[in-house]
Amino acid sequence: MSIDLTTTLGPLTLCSPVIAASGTFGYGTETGTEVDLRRIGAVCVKGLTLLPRYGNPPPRLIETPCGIMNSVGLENPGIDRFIEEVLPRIPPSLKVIVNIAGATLEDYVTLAAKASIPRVSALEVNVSCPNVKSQCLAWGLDPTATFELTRAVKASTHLPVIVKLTPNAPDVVKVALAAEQGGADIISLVNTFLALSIDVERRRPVFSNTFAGLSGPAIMPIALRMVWQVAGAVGVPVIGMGGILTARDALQFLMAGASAVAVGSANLRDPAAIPAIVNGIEEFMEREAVSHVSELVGAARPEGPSNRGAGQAESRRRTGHCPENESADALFQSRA
Amino acid sequence: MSIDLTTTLGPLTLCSPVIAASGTFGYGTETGTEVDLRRIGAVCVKGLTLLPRYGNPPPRLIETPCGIMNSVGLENPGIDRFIEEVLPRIPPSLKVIVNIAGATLEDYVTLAAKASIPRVSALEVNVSCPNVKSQCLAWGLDPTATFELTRAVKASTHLPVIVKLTPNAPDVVKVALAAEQGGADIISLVNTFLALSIDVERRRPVFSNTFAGLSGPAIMPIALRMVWQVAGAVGVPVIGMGGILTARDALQFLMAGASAVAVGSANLRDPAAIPAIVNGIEEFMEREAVSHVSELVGAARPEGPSNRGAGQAESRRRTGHCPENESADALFQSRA
Amino acid sequence: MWKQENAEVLEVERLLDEVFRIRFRADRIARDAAPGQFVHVLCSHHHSPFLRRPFSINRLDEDELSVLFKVVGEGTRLLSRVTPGQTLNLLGPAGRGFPVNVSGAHVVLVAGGMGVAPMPALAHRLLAGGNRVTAIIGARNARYVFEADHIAQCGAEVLVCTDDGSAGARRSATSMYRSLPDKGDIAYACGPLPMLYEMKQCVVTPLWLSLETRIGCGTGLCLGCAQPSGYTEDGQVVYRKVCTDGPVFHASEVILLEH
Amino acid sequence: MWKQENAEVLEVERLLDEVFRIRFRADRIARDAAPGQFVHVLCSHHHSPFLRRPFSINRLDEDELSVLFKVVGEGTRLLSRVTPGQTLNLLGPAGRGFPVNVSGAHVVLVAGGMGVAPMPALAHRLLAGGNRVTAIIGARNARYVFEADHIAQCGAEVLVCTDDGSAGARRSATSMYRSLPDKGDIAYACGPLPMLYEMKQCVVTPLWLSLETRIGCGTGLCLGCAQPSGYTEDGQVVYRKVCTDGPVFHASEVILLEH
Ligand SMILES: Cc1cc2nc3c(=O)[nH]c(=O)nc-3n(C[C@H](O)[C@H](O)[C@H](O)COP(=O)(O)OP(=O)(O)OC[C@H]3O[C@@H](n4cnc5c(N)ncnc54)[C@H](O)[C@@H]3O)c2cc1C
Ligand SMILES: Cc1cc2nc3c(=O)[nH]c(=O)nc-3n(C[C@H](O)[C@H](O)[C@H](O)COP(=O)(O)OP(=O)(O)OC[C@H]3O[C@@H](n4cnc5c(N)ncnc54)[C@H](O)[C@@H]3O)c2cc1C
Ligand SMILES: Cc1cc2nc3c(=O)[nH]c(=O)nc-3n(C[C@H](O)[C@H](O)[C@H](O)COP(=O)(O)O)c2cc1C
Ligand SMILES: Cc1cc2nc3c(=O)[nH]c(=O)nc-3n(C[C@H](O)[C@H](O)[C@H](O)COP(=O)(O)O)c2cc1C
Ligand code: FES
Ligand code: FES
Repeated sequence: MSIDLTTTLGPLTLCSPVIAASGTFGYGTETGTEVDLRRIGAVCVKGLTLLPRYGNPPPRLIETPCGIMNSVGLENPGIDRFIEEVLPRIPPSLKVIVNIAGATLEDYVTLAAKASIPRVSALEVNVSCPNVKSQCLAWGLDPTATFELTRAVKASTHLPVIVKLTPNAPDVVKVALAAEQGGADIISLVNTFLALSIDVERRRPVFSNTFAGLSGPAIMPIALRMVWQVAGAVGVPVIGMGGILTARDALQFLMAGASAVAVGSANLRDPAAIPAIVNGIEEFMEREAVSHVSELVGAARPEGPSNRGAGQAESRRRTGHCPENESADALFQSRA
Repeated sequence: MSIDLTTTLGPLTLCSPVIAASGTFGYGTETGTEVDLRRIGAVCVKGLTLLPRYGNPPPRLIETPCGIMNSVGLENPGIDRFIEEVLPRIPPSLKVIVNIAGATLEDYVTLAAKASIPRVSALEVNVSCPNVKSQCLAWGLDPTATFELTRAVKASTHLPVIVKLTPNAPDVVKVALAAEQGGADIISLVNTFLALSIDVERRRPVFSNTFAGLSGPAIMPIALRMVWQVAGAVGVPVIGMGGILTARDALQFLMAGASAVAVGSANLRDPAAIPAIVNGIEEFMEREAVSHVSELVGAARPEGPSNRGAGQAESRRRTGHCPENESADALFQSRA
Repeated sequence: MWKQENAEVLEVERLLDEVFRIRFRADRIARDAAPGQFVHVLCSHHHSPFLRRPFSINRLDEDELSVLFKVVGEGTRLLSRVTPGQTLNLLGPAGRGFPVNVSGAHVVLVAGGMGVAPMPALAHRLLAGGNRVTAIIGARNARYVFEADHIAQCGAEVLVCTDDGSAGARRSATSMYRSLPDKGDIAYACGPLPMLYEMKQCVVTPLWLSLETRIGCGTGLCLGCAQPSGYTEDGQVVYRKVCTDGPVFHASEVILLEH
Repeated sequence: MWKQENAEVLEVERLLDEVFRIRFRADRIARDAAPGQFVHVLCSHHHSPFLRRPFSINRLDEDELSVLFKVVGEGTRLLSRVTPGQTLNLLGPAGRGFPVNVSGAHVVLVAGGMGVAPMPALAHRLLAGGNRVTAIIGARNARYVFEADHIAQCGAEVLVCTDDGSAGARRSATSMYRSLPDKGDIAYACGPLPMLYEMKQCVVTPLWLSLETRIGCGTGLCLGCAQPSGYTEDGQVVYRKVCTDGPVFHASEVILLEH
């Protein structure tokens, strides 16, 4: 039986539904011939800023139970050097998504314009960055800020725009809807969870910035819940991520309503994690006689699968879940 | 050197800073003589409702990477049978905190009144329950609802009132401040994180209520961050919990500003977890020549330790952290 | 009352690629243990898997007990790699076992697959109690038939059946039971849910079933192991705890759904 | 370029309660490996510990390599329990090793504690390259002196020193270095940060240091292993990656802080 992994995310088409998440796969130039890049839908490069950034002092990364915390501080060569020196070295077979991070609206607009070149397939707007205008609150915490940011970026590029949500937002669904209204072609989530680790010997936080971002299998159940909620609310395709380590994990995100997934921390454990996950998805599809991956998208939702990638996702908006299920702690919920 | 573990939480005094978290230690009657109850500060009993509840259908509990998800559905005998049949069987040496859960304000008021008897040392108000009035949104998601609920409960009991926050709130700190204004004597956090697991073979959520609550070591870094934020904002003592498995974990919460901690999921792995944790704290204090546990409270905070239990916690309110550190993803934070 | 014990691993037998028997010295637990009860085993030194894993008590001695298990995931994989001399933290005896205070009766044991695990200790105890025991052991094929000889040596009449006829009769354990001329005075069953369901349908004598659900604490603390057991007047489902009310229930105590 | 390989465990030696050497068959990695590079070892079958663990290449053969390590946490604990015949997923050779294309030089190796791990492969390669090698091995006490005989047998001059004088001189590796009449042409050091810091202060010849930081991916993907290496005009700290730019750096490439 022929398995089709081609994944359509609105204007963006990928050869596989599994993307390398920003900041966890470098620039796609580090793995040489050891990793089969043809299995990777796209590489989302490490977040880029206008000027080069040297990043945070060590420690930048620690291990937590089934997860990792990082505070890299967006070390990157800056958009210009990236385009001149790095981009040409990325294997041609690999689709490139440019992840941009700014402190002001103008930063993002300039970044978007500069990155809008043929070799780049899409932009991912990292809204988890502090917005200087609003006393450094992250853009992605506030629907209005996200709406304006998305609209501005969208206006300054012809490329598909992915808005990447932070799970630390008071209301992720509201922010997702704001991004959609702002013109986002695709929504991706989740970024890392704001977390803390304390060095009890030194009696102080482990990270110089006090907090750091938590990712990895530990947080997958929460990320999956958020993806389910967002996919149920927006009409545009969703890229789900957060803790994916195995094909089974990826399938959960697809069945929750994500049209594609991204894998981050798992690349640190195994640089060949993504090809392995893609193979596992293929095996599952063969076993379950699923010919096209889009048939799995939303398969676990009450309203059943729907090929959101191809944009017939209206059904999703009409989805009405019992607010009890969605908003209250599961503790109090007894089955009707 | 003499180690003093006595813990003062405003009006509530405990023999040890480690409490058994609600729903994870039954009613303190299940462990017989195998667990040294004298090391346990108090047992917070499984959430009680006005009428008996039979709970959710299986599965109610699954394992996740370094965590567990549960959807027990508040199975409990109801407050009356608890007081008549269960309470008398709880070993006298064990302090009892009654955790109450209601659907309406009146439920909570009645529950608080009924539970206000000598054998009970304090009430813990579980605000993670759906509030019927507001289309089943949990009380604890909304500061105003939490304020009113706290005030009403406080007015109907002479017992110390602990308000237990949900980490799913849009702004946990705002809810904590609302509870404090409502008269809460103590704030405890976190309850479980709303999460999802999907059965890929059956292509549907594992739990009958779709979502369930995530707890255990997996979420500790997020819980610790929230405790740090809340302890920095409120003046009343804080009980920190979420993923504590070892003495080291408990010490992190104390140093983050919690005056006491609660242990939940770890009891499922080891019913003797709490005595082991208390011993570990004692050993640490001996090694570090700390005579009173309160000296560790807030020790990792920039403003240093302060004995909030005894209520001199004004300093805490004045704490000004850089909003960048506190509200944005750690990703973008480069050291000044 | 259960106890917690750091039990020394005395012997690890590999019966098949994925089936093992581990013998422990666990005097505090073995002393009070009864057939059908389980031990809740801490399989991970670290925190993953986070929860313990429950295993029926397979064989029982004054100060020793063994578990017989199949590797199906990470917990059992870790367990299969322990070596003699190591100690593992066991919690037990946990739960309620089979009624063994019968005597002079003819008891029929019906085991399917790994459901045979508790049968040796059970047969031994019943025979010592002066009962007559017939043990039906059903398995996929000959390779998956465990404990048949051991139980026979204890003095029970053993009837083996397999799905492919590679050992004993080519039929299921329940159809084997149905074909018994003498169904005895009481029946004890342990095995996959569909088999227990069938048994509940066809058995005429008193019947006790050993159930499996996901177990959390194993000690009644978490209410995670709910088994539907009946209905209230107003039609709500009432649950029992597999870890303390069970794992062994009288057939009438539990609602089993056809699978 | 690093490779990923499921390497067979050939031998597990227990040198002390908590110190082990594991020899692997890993032809793809061994073929390209150089002294001072490391292998990034997947210690957990499941997902905890989540990350790999880096270990210097200790001894090196055409198709074999070994690691010498101390058990300090869960990853090394799991590693210490592997048995011959098992396979472990190794990633390597990772990072940049010591410069070994020198010849006719007198090279001084300075090792502190477990910092001796890379020295056997290094000494061997340097001697094969026609250099003269003096190896200073410092340890807590006699029990913690590893590889001295092996390195001597390779043809290096070995000087042992311990904190308590239970073996060799009673002094630190660095003071031993300072006391050398002939400091040679170049020095390579591996050990605890304070020792590397001291070496950087006192060494006159070219000096290369092998550093340790927490390693994430080990392949340059995550930027998690930052080592301060200099300043920009406007005084910002610039970092190098220990996993790919290092772990071996020229002393002038790194900023070490006094501890
Ligand atoms: C009271 C009791 C006694 C038992 N006695 C024995 C015994 O004597 N011998 C034996 O081999 N096994 C026995 N079991 C089953 C055994 O406990 C499980 O096989 C074991 O816990 C699996 O752990 P794992 O980490 O290897 O697999 P996991 O990774 O935990 O599970 C592997 C797969 O099986 C599924 N699974 C695991 N446990 C259950 C469950 N209880 N219900 C539904 N799905 C499940 C998981 O979802 C997963 O898909 C018993 C179970 C109970 C409740
Ligand atoms: C390039 C490189 C080569 C190495 N070569 C060797 C070797 O040849 N032999 C050897 O024994 N060890 C070596 N190490 C150190 C070894 O990698 C660690 O001891 C190991 O990863 C610890 O893993 P664990 O899970 O056992 O302990 P963990 O539980 O990960 O850590 C145990 C304790 O040590 C601390 N810790 C662990 N790693 C570091 C670190 N890098 N920096 C600061 N604190 C840390 C942890 O915070 C914890 O407190 C090397 C390290 C690097 C970076
Ligand atoms: C080391 C590291 C660096 C990261 N850098 C970025 C980044 O630069 N931009 C961004 O949008 N997300 C970044 N992320 C977040 C990941 O892209 C991903 O959203 C998150 O880690 C959750 O997925 P995971 O659990 O699979 O890792 C980073 C994550 C890690 C672990
Ligand atoms: C099985 C289970 C049942 C729980 N029941 C309750 C409850 O009835 N009321 C409540 O306020 N919290 C309940 N909780 C939440 C815990 O008290 C605790 O807040 C949470 O699990 C986080 O702590 P932990 O990670 O140490 O478990 C329950 C948790 C678990 C795992
Ligand atoms: S498993 Fe916890 S109550 Fe049964
Ligand atoms: S550890 Fe990932 S870049 Fe060095």
